[in-house]
Amino acid sequence: MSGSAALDLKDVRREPLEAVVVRFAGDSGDGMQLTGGLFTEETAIAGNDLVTFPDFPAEIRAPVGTTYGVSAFQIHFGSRTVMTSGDSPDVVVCMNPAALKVNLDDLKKGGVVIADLGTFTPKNLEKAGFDTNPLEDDTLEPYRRIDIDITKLTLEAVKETGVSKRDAQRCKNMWTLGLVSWMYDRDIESTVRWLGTKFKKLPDIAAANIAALKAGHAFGETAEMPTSLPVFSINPAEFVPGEYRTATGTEALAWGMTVGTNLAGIKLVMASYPITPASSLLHVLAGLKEYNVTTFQAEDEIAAACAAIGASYGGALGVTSSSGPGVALKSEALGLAIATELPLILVNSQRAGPSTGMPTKTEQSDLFLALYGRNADSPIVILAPRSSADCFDVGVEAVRIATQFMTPVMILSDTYLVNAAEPWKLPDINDIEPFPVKFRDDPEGFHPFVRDSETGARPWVRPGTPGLEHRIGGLERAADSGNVSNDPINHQRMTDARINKVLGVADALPPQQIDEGAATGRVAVVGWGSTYGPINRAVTRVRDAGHEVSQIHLRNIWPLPKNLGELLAGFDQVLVPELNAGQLITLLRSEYLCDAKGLNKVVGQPFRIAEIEAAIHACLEN
Amino acid sequence: MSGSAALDLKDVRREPLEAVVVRFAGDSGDGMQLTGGLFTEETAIAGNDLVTFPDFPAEIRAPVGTTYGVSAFQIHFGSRTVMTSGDSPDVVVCMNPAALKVNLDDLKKGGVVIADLGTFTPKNLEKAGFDTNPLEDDTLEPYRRIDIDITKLTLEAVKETGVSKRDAQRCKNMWTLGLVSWMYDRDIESTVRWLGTKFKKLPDIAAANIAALKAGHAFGETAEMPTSLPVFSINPAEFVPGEYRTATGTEALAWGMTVGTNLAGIKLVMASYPITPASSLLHVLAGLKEYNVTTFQAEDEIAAACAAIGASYGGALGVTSSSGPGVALKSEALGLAIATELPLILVNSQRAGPSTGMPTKTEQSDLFLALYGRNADSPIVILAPRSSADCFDVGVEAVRIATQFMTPVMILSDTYLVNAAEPWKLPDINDIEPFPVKFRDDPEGFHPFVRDSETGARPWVRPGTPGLEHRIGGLERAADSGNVSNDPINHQRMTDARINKVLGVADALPPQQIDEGAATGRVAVVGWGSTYGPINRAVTRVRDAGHEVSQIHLRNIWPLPKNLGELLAGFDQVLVPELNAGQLITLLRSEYLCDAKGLNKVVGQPFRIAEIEAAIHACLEN
Amino acid sequence: MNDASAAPALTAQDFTSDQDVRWCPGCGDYAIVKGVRSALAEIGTPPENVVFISGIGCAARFPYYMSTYGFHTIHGRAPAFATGLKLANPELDVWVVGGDGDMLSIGGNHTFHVLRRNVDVNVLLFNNEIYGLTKGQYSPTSREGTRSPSTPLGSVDHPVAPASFALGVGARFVARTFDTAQKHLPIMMKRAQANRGASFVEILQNCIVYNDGTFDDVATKKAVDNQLFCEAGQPLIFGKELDRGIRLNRDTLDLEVVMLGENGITEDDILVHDETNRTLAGMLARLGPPDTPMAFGVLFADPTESYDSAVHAQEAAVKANADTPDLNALLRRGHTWNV
Amino acid sequence: MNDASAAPALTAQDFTSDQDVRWCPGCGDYAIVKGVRSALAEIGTPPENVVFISGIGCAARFPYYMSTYGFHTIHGRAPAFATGLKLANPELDVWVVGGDGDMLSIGGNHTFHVLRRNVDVNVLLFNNEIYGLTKGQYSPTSREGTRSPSTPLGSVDHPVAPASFALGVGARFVARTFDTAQKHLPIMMKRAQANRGASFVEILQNCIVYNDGTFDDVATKKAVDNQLFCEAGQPLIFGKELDRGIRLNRDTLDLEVVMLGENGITEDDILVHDETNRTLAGMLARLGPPDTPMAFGVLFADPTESYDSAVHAQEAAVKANADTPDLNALLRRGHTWNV
Ligand SMILES: Cc1ncc(C[n+]2csc(CCOP(=O)(O)OP(=O)(O)O)c2C)c(N)n1
Ligand SMILES: Cc1ncc(C[n+]2csc(CCOP(=O)(O)OP(=O)(O)O)c2C)c(N)n1
Ligand code: SF4
Ligand code: SF4
Ligand SMILES: [Mg+2]
Ligand SMILES: [Mg+2]
Repeated sequence: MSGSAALDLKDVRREPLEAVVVRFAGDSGDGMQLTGGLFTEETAIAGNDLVTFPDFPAEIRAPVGTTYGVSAFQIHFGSRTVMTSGDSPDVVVCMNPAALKVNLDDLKKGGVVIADLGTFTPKNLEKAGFDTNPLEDDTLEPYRRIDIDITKLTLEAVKETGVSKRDAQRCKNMWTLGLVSWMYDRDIESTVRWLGTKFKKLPDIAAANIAALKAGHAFGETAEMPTSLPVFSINPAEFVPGEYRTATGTEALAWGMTVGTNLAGIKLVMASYPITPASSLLHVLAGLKEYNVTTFQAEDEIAAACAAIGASYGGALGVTSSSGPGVALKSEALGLAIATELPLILVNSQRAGPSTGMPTKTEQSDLFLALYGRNADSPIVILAPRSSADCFDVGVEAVRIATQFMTPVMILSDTYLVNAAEPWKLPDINDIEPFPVKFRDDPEGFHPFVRDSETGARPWVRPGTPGLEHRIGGLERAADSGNVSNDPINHQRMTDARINKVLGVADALPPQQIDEGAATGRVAVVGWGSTYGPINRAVTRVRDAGHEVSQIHLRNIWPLPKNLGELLAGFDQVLVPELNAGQLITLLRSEYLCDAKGLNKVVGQPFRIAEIEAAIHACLEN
Repeated sequence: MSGSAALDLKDVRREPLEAVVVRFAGDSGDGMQLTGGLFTEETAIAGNDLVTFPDFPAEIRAPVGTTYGVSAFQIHFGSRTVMTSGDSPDVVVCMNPAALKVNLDDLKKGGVVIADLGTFTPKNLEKAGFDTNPLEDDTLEPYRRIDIDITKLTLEAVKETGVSKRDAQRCKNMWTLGLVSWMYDRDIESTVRWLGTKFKKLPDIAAANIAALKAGHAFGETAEMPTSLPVFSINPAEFVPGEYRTATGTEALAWGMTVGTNLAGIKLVMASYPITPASSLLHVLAGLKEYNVTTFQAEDEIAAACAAIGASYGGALGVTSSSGPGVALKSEALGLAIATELPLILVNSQRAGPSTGMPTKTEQSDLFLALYGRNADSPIVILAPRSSADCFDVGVEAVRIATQFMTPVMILSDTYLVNAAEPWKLPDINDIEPFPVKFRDDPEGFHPFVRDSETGARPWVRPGTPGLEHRIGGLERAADSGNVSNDPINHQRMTDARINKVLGVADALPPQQIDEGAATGRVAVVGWGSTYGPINRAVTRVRDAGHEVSQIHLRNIWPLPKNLGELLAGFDQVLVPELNAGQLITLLRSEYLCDAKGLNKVVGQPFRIAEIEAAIHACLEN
Repeated sequence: MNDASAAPALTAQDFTSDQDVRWCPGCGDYAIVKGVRSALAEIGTPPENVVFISGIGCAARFPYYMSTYGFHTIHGRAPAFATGLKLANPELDVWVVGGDGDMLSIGGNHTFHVLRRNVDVNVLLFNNEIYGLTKGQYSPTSREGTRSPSTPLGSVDHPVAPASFALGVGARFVARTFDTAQKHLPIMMKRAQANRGASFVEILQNCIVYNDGTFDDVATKKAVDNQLFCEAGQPLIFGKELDRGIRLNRDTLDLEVVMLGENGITEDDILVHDETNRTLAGMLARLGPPDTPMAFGVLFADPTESYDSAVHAQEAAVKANADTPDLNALLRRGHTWNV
Repeated sequence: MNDASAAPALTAQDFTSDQDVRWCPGCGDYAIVKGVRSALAEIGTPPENVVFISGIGCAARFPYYMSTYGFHTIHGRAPAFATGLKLANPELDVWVVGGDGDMLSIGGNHTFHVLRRNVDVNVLLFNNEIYGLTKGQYSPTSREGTRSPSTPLGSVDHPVAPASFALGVGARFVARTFDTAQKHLPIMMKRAQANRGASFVEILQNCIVYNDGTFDDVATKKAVDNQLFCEAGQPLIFGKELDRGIRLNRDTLDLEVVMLGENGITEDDILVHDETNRTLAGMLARLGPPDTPMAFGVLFADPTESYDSAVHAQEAAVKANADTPDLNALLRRGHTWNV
């Protein structure tokens, strides 16, 4: 009954698939995130491409069995390139009635529902808001259903280990993982190992979990299997050879910025205040002390932004991070960083708003805030990563731009990127050109606001440097000495200099690429940030159907790439899908007077490929 | 030597003028603001139209004699309609060398400089940064100069009153006022009366000031007058008959909002935190307790915004006010008012930025902040008064919109409007239709987020109303009950409802008017806010020169008037002058895909008419 | 506003909303909401005249579970909203609820000023010494060395004591109780509500998920030997056997624990609680294990006119002296002229 | 960093920048800048290692007048900038300067937390009980009844005492002095600078334009009978003739003024100042006219490790135990696989 025993049977009657979407759903206490994570690991080892997306409940630990306490983890994996976490699941695992209630609508018609019979008690059904038992009426008619009393089978499987009933029940998720692993022909060895390490100090718990896992796996393998249990095989995807890992956007971004500051030869000081979904960046960086990373949990977002600026003033790179309301609070401080021309990175993990909104849901609605959310003319650089792996590159790039141009940089991430994970081909850091910071230390001819002729950056001076003592501040500064100046002409000159310095960053950028398709055509689909995956799939599909459609995906929101206007002019129509009411489109229309059309969705969830496909077809019919 | 004696001589050799610009400039301690204010009063009584503009130093009371301690007051008055405080002064009164240093460049070539000889001591010259005495070299060659030892003459004039030398010297400004009043044939009686009342308790001080005033006046009248002293007569302007007063934008706005809340039948609760130039609104409202106005100086801008929202939640109209950095700080709270759909007025007295910038200087650079400065899609109504008198109407209108649509309204004022004063024909409040608030009090079928079918507004309920107890908050609310909802479709529906409610305000607005000129033509000059005056004068001048130019001046920044796109399409070119780097223009370009050109100036000062004229001519030459 | 005698008696049920309670099973907040509801029923203000205003956090979900008016605002700012509400309508019975992060981290300044100004609101701080809603980061009240996602090696900053903070900023009513003190907590609520002016109540609350058991030594049944319940005019005696007392050490100016009957110590040696003594309150606020018990009860109460009542009095005086307000006259204040 | 012995002696001039001072003639800030410069010269830290960080206000213009590094930031947030700076570079000698509005109104929360955390900075609060720069509105330290542009009929809120605030939030070093105290002020500066951790110094400052003379009863030469200069280990004696003292009233737990030699009172009855006693500090902080003198000096000093030093120690320990950081290894933490 070992993992390899399962392998022997694998060729028998497995239905080959190109890609599949599986969602694990259960109560917050059911360990669905862990289950999903371990399945992801097995899937990565099996060589499939994948994207995962956890969907946490808004509540910390809502009362057991309620719909709002349901926690889900979705994984999309396949033998081809996988770009999204999947439009709608092919398989939903429901650990209780509430999970079924919440997730059934999303399931594809004809998809598979695996439900734990043992939890469909009258009490649980009532909590989930079912009047009648959906397993006993026609609710599940349109689907392939697999009712198994997972609770009972788990208790039986772990009996021998002698753990308490409560601990035994906690192994249900491993039983389920075993079953699903069997269905998709995953090797459970990595999970067995993980459980052994995790519960090293609690050997009976380890044994119970492993027993449950293997029992679930064996359930499929053996005759106990219901005849309707579908089993599949999915070939490994083609990957560029190399070393891979999975990473969430937050992890990749944290590492990217850390690599960036190390390549710049300076310390990273991250000051933040917890907020969903931004907090995890603070958590990841808090564990990187040996890489010259200091973290500071401030009393609020304002203090966090100010402390980060104070750190930059001191010669480190200040990084601050928040979401929605917390980013709004940093506006005033950001203005000071702009005025004093200090480097700074502000990571904005966007979430659904306005105000507190839906803190655990994704949205792309802070582009306006990033561009315009400060008093007066206050330009900054804005970057938007497209995928969790891209977060790494954007992290490095943000450090480079901030330190070389002496400017704040805002990175627009979002709930999706924070949580989604995908395989990432690890770069070799030695391939990245270091960009060491040159602090000014020569008093000869020093003026704090005399600019570098190429970048427009003012010199960066570390307090403690003899002979360069000077004062800076938020009052308008004379163009050379930085002394307070109310001179009208100086104000115009400095306003222009700030604007032009940021615009000048575009000179140092590669031109905008066409991400998919030709450089001219009927429709350009222009997106930014985390919608890359679904847009790419949609464009590919429409192209495969023979239409002249291209994808242009922006990483540089401000300044925009210099060739963008020209590119857009090459298309009859421009379609701008965004998870907001129309923000990038406003910028493109005003910059290029291009009559772009928006595809806007504000429901707290990523785009489905099909929605974008439909919008492209609508354009083509014009 | 009375005021009437002066009148006898008046016809003799007065040069008739249509309009003139006079600037009083002196040390902060020289009382220039008072002098200007009293001269304004005399000028209003003489029946001229006028606009005034005080220019305060950034410092509270800088060391005597320094250039940054110079305080100035400019008045533009004439027998025709006066719309601006004047491009450049015809006359500059300089109470010391620093005043000359700072103001000379602005003076028209051939203009008059009146300088107090007595202050041009070596020490004062040095403080002002003069290497040589400008009265003794060719500095003043291009001007008509009148050097008078005002200090000495004042001391002589007040000798008899027996006041101390220090008090005697403080009368210099009255002596000067007397002289300038004579030059322009103003009756000094109103000033004499004012001084009597002001110093009722200090009769010798009153006597000294009056003596100085009369002496200055007599100086002109009598043979003591230097032959070069020019004297003028300016006929009364044509005014629509009625009762008039002068008012600054802040006063008019405070009164407008107070009239508004009284017409709405509710209390006004104003919560603010001091900041230049916004503070005066708090000060004015603090004196209106008998009009059901409560003011609250909060611990910071955030608390001020929140307290105002709390007041609105309680059934009063919450008003909050700030400038630049302080407005940025209110972003998060504003988001909550948007989310909970409570009425609120936020008055933004814009000043030069970014960051602390130049706190006493004017700028129009918070339009982006007003439109976009919040996380997520967060629409509000934005109004911009065009003149100090218009501030009153906008104040009333803002109350009406906020309470009838249950929405925050931002009013974009600026340093210029805050301080500038002009004659205002007082309305009869009985002519304004009251718009009483109807609080919901019927529990029958009550749901806090069910909307009025016409306005889209949700009901306003005062806590304390039996049977309507409910909970609201910043988490997304179900479209009817207002209960917390994470439902995807509901979020889209509420997002759309918020956007459409604000857009719907445009249905209740009159269509945009052409302010000057025809409805079609070669150039439309589109402005907003305090630039109305200079744009109007420039357009009028170019029209007078025979060109097809029109002025379209926006009071409604968001939503935009429904007919605006159509209007703009009627012109070959659209020119958008703004005191920022290009903000309204961005909105117009994206909304109407109209290839507008910007005229942008960021120097902390209003437009000069000539600058706009030149830009219009440049367009016409295209 | 509050004529309880005429109205039918209220029950805790009358203060219970129809919303599902969404705290974690076993969270101390359940006990608090229960205690507050029953106190409100006893106080008898009709639900429509009661308003709960909260910031953001687990604690701040509180208003949803009350059938009164409620406003779940933004993080840390609830005291400011409450101040505005009291200026609009001084008749309402306003309660402000928040956690230690909400009220002492991001909201520290507003808590400070609502107490300093003495606005007539009741401030309930649910102190669980952790950020619950954002999943367990340490807070300004977390003990030194707290390991949390943002301090994986343990926190190094010194926690603030909420009651000391309140006293330092000038609060005129400071009390302390704990979640499961189902007799004591409602009494504190009633005292707080009865105080005209800002009332500050720290409620120790167990976060079973992220900080379980932090208060086990002071806020459980077993902890009675560490609980000093202070009552005005009563000697500061405590312990299961009521055999311990608090004495002032006149040399160190510190409070110390003594055993009654030992070394000749009698009740006369024991300090008597004086609610109006700020110095004593300061010393009581600082007591706590291991060497001393933790003080519960009204540590300080020295009432004076509230801010909102003074504001309204000032306005009433102006109105009493002014003519009927005439809007045309408002515009015509000062100099006008006719053309 | 601070090897004064090797460097040539510094003078106040070495700390004077070339900028024109733009305070009103007669403003108390002139005396303060003078006192601080001379203290710095004595302390001897080279100017390049000194940083002044300020918020916004008249007081906050301070950095411009010092020839050290300086950062004039935004209103109320200077302590947060200073904290970030200390995390970036713990070697610097960082001073935070602001007014009563800057540090106790908008900035109250940051002042609170920089003190609670015990970040090694010196916080100088120039208390003129008014908003100077914005032209005279009342502040959180203004006395009740203050008439100002925003309170034309007089303010109705209770002022906060900065020193009580600092003690309440957990400051470990609290001192008070006044602008014209040209001997005392530099001593306080030196004590503050020598303290490792957050040092809080309230400096009474006369705003000659908007609040002239508020401190005449305590902060002028003539006011000597109202000035209690506290020194560690010394009896709390004051008065021109040094004939008055402070005694603890053991019944009211309050400090009271007694006349030496009257009613048999001798120096033995007088309280001896103990800088490390928080209760005493609290009582001293509250003293003031008309009944008692105002206390000046170091009211409280009870040093402990500073936040920044603890943070850096934690990091140093991690680095000492870790391998040389390898960026490729960072990315490869956890599970990876090869294709
Ligand atoms: C402006 C802003 N910053 C941060 C957050 C995220 N946030 C929500 S609650 C909370 C702290 C919760 O801790 P506490 O106030 O102690 O309440 P508890 O959950 O422990 O009851 C934080 C940081 C937010 N919602 N808004
Ligand atoms: C965010 C913000 N709010 C308000 C202001 C306006 N402002 C500048 S200084 C100040 C208060 C000044 O008082 P205080 O801090 O006591 O300093 P003082 O001028 O008395 O020395 C205020 C309200 C500002 N600059 N920024
Ligand atoms: S996280 Fe803690 S405080 Fe929040 S509901 Fe759960 S147990 Fe209560
Ligand atoms: S306003 Fe007051 S505090 Fe400010 S510089 Fe003038 S005197 Fe000093
Ligand atoms: Mg908490
Ligand atoms: Mg002050």
